[in-house]
Amino acid sequence: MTKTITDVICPFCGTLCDDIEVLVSDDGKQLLEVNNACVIGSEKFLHSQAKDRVTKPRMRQEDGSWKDVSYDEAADYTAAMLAKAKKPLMYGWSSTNCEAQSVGNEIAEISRACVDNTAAVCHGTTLIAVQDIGLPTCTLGEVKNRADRVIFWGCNPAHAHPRHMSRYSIFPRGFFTGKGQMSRKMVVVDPRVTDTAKMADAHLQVEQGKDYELLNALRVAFRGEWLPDVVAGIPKEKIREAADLMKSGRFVIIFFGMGVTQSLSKNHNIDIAIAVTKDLNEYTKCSIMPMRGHYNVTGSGEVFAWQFGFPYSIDLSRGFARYNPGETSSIDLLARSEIDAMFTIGSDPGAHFPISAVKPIANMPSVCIDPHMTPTSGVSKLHVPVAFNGVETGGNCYRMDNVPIDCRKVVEPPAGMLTDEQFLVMVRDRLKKLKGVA
Amino acid sequence: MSEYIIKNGHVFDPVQGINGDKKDIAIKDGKIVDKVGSGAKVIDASGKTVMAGAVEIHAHIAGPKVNLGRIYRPEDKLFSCTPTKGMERMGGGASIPTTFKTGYEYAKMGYTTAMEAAMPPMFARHVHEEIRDTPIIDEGAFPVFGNNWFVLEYLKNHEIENTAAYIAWLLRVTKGYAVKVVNPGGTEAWAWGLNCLSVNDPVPYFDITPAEIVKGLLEANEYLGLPHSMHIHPNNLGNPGCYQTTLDTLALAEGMKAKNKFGRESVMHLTHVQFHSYKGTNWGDFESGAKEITDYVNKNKNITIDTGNVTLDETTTMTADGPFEHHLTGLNNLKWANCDVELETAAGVVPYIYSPNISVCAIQWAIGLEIPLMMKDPMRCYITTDHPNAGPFTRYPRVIKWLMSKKARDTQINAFKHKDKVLSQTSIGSLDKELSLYELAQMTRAGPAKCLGLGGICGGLKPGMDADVAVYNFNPDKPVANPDDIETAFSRCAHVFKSGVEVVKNGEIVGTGNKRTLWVNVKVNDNPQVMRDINEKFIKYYSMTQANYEALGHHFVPNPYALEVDATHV
Amino acid sequence: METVTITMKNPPALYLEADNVTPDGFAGKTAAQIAELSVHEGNTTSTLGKYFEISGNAGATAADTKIVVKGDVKKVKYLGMKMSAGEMVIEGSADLYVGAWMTGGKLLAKGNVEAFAATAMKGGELIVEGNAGNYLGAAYRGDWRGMSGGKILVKGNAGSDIGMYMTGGEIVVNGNVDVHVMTHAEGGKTIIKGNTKSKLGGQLVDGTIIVFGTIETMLPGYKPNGEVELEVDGVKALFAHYIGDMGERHKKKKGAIVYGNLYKKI
Amino acid sequence: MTKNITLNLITGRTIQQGVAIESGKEKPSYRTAAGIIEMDDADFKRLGLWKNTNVKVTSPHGSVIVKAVESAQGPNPGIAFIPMGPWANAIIDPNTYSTGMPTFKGTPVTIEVAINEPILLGIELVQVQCGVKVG
Repeated sequence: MTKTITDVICPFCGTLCDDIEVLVSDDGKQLLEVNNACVIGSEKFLHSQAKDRVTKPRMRQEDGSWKDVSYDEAADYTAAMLAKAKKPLMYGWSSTNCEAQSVGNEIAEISRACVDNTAAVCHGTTLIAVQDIGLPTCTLGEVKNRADRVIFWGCNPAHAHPRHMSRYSIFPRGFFTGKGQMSRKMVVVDPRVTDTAKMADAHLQVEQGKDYELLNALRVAFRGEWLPDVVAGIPKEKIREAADLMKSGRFVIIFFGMGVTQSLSKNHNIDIAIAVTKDLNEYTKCSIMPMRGHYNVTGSGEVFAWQFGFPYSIDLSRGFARYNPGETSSIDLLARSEIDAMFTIGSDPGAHFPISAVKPIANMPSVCIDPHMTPTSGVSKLHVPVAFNGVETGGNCYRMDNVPIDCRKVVEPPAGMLTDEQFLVMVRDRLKKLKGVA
Repeated sequence: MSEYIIKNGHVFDPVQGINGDKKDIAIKDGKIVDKVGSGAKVIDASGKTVMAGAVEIHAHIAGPKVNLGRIYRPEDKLFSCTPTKGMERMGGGASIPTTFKTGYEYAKMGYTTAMEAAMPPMFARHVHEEIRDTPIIDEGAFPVFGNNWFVLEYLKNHEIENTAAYIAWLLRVTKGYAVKVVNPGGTEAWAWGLNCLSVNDPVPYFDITPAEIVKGLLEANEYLGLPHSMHIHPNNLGNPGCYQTTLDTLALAEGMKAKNKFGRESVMHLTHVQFHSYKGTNWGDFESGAKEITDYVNKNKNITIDTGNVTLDETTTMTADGPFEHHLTGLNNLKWANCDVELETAAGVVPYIYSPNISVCAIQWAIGLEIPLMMKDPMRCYITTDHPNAGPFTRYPRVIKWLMSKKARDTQINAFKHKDKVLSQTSIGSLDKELSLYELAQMTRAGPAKCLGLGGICGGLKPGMDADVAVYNFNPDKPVANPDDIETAFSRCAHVFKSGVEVVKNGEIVGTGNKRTLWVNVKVNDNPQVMRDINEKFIKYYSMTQANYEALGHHFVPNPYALEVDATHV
Repeated sequence: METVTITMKNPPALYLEADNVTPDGFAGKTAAQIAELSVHEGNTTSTLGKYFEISGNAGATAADTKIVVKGDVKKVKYLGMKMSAGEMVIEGSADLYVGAWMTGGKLLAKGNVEAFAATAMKGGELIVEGNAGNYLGAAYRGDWRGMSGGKILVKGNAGSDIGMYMTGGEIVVNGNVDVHVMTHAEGGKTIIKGNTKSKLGGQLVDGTIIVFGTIETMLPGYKPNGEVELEVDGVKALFAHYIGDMGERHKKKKGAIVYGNLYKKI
Repeated sequence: MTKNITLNLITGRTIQQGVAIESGKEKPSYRTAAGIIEMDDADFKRLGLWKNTNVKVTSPHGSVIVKAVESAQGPNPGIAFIPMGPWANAIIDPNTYSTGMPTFKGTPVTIEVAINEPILLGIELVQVQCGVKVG
């Protein structure tokens, strides 16, 4: 006998699809089939079943080999490392639930660490922009029900958020968008002819690194002012056409991604895109939304914010919270040699930081908490494998539009494996003893 | 559980009609009792003021827009974050404090219960996570209904029973406390960039007016017999001339009577009245409409209000009145955040500086004080700052100072750059009334508790009630030498007990109490049509599944306290 | 004026936060008292005297106090933070936040300074003889109140995002600057004697940018507005005049719209 | 002199990279998905390079061996694409401009043929660069 679990939440990307169906064995120990998920999401669920999974914490030995240790020993090492460090960095948090993030914050507070999430290499610059200019946004259902102009700027949902267009943005028939795709005009701004760009009604092939100029030109076009003949590789006529197309919409939505957050101008690209959004609200209705990457990077920002007041890149070393990306952000902390211990959870800086920011990790006390073997675990002193969040344990997560959705546990983790939260509680309790905190 | 006896304090408890008498307050097993054993711990309150724990009826302290405010205002925390200290976690934020700081600050001022004034239902999990992480104080949250598609569709045909069944369902799945209405119809219009500025402006597409929404929700609220009345932020907030819309809204409650088992007598609570009491036609001839509004409220006993006092600070405005925030960013050009929520509501956030050098701000300050000073029944008018909209809640002691001391008000008036304008456009200069401690207890304890349907539980010191007690370093027998002493006394309590646990001593946090989440569990008759409608909306229009929308596990509300309502009899 | 000299003798393993090293922090103190001022390295707190050798007593007030910082302070942050008066000389290069939030006095860095120097500066004078980092004279994150007064002179080059949210005061860079100059500014003036890259004056409401060298890419929001002769820093020359950012909101003064001005030497 | 061309390097997600990271970064499938450089047909011709050959990609910040493949998405002459991951991160511009964000997109790189050079596995590549014993 098998059983089907419905309304399962996919713990891969910020789309946080919650309509997945999973077939499990009667004893709840085996996950047999995944339906409705995209190919990445399916793989995420199915990989939990891999027979070659690391199930025990491991310490790196001098010769490069690994030695299995118990969770107790792993927690001892982690607590001792954090207790001793003058300025530890606790990075990641985006692939775990809010409950674990909360325990992590307690640990960070006691050890006066720097804490950061993967926004550091993802939408951190979006957050900076939002702090400078605000953010008129909406939930994804608003897009589904109302949007007749959909702009993808520097993002490629066909690859990065595979079900985004079918669930929310392009194809669904909503309350005021009964004709689905036919109700909408799709515009893509990308220096490459991406798979998403190929679907668009209009593709503005912006010169890479000149999004700021193009967005500036759109604002000028809205106001009917003078424009140079070509901006960022796009003729002014085409820019004015695009401006008119946006203004003529009844509900415009701009989605944006790494193409703008990681290109030259970074936060300014987002800042001026938000200015464009604000401008459009003088003519019609317009919202803008970051295409958040990790399935719970948004949640990490939320928990940081209500507990410490800032959404990422927080420095608690002085005993109170401070924030200034450029100083307190992970890449800068690592590259500037500001920290002396590295704690990673729910992310893989080894694979996703520039190598110059990875090298320091290999030269300091380091712990990597991750179900997978990763480049980060590969250069850390201790690797603590844990249960897959959203598959083997539940917990709250926040979708890219900040909507909270409680993830479900669908299958048991391998015998003896702990969840992030359980391991963090062990570390916290040990740390409290070491620091003499009640 | 420890027993306590608070001895020889000057007790102010409108619930029992105690007006400053020297009385002992006994605490046992979390409740106020008649007497305790000789082993009870003695708290010497001689020369001090003793009141029930205060009740916050309207503040934005938990949830998505509050956190958006925190996220997008790092400058609100610059140089002001506080370290871990004893039992206290780190804190930060002047106008939008972190959850920990929120709990500590309320408790230190003697508040033990607070209501989050606007919960977008779809974000209930977020609101509850923050409530869970706000220590000490009991909290409830009001889901917003005034722009909800179900409500608009049912009330278009005046389907009260269906509206009520939907309200019951939503309160249950969101663990909500009351029916909140914000800019009825206007926020749905905002989804298209529009607004409803009067009670008769039609809502685009839905073919209903704000008046019909308000009337229908008033009826549904009494049909169910909920603990709290319908709680409304009416249309046309903050505009010169808006007092007329406010009067039109209040008139919708005419002739209605409260029906409930919780001792509530009002049917409509109109919130942050200060923002809705403006006369004039533009910012130039802007003037106070406090008299017109309070005249009406004084006459109509089924109305309660709270003030929304401007505190003259740099703060962060945030409201489910999306179009208002868009309007505001156009006025001050500061950063604008907005979030429209599918089928339900919206929210906007804009920083704002209430400068004493700007005449409009000074007039707003005066209107906020005129209202409670003009109210004849302090049991129907409650002190708020609509935190953080008119100012942070941490300024309550200052507002209390202004209300209790004409001298303090005059000092402030004289400090305004446009003093003459304040005096000509308001009547603040001619109001001599100074609030008594008894009236203060009515406006901050007994009144709001009764209005929330919590009158039997908190807001008073009657035996049997929760032992929420605040002891202030304020001697009512002594004349106030300096009005600032009032502010100092009400800023940091000598003692605070929350459900019988000492949580504050000498202004410091000494306990975290047994923080509860208050919600209202309504039983209604089975209503298959409403269940079908809900099911259909999720399949067609929501972006999440009904099962996931309804999921709100124990980890979100670890210590719930449900007020049970049986509406099956109707 | 009394002079206090502090000389680095035990450089920190990580970075040192020395926000007390200002004329205001030293005023009225003896060398021994100054040595007891707190400094922070990571999560540890210790005293200034553990890292620096201190000689000389401070004056009675900040205005009467001059501080000379010697030795390797490349890993010292917050030197001169919030200073309101007096003088400070950093003989070498310093790290982040030099002169941040300063309101008065004179601060001279003979080497380079890293990012966030003169954040939200209100008054006084900052002179950097070497190069300045990013966000020179910019606002703190989220704040719309950037540099509002005072004067900054950088003799070398400056980084990106200088003068962000500037509302007043003046920045002069003798060398080149990186991308983004005076973004979101609502006043103030920046003079760049060297070359610039791109994104000058983006979303600028009001203010003046003067460039002597080249502009790699001009923002489309800047509209050509003829040529003018200007005298800048004693140099008289012909400049191409642009107004902008035409895409941004603008204030009105006496019925006329006020634009930002960008001048490029011809 | 070895022939080389200069392209503007962009990194980012591909669906294949997404699947590969979930199936295991220690596996060759990760290398197949992300240890590649996608180039336009025209650029292959300019370099005189056969598709599916190993190349050395060099920037001011480092160099890495990856397999040159024809862009799955395009045409985009002048632009090279390495899926996000350790191969791209060996060479991208780490300058954050004091925002915390490296410049992952828009790094000028030169590409030269390196048929005989091996492409390392993901974890191995990072370990080698960090001077950690491979294991």
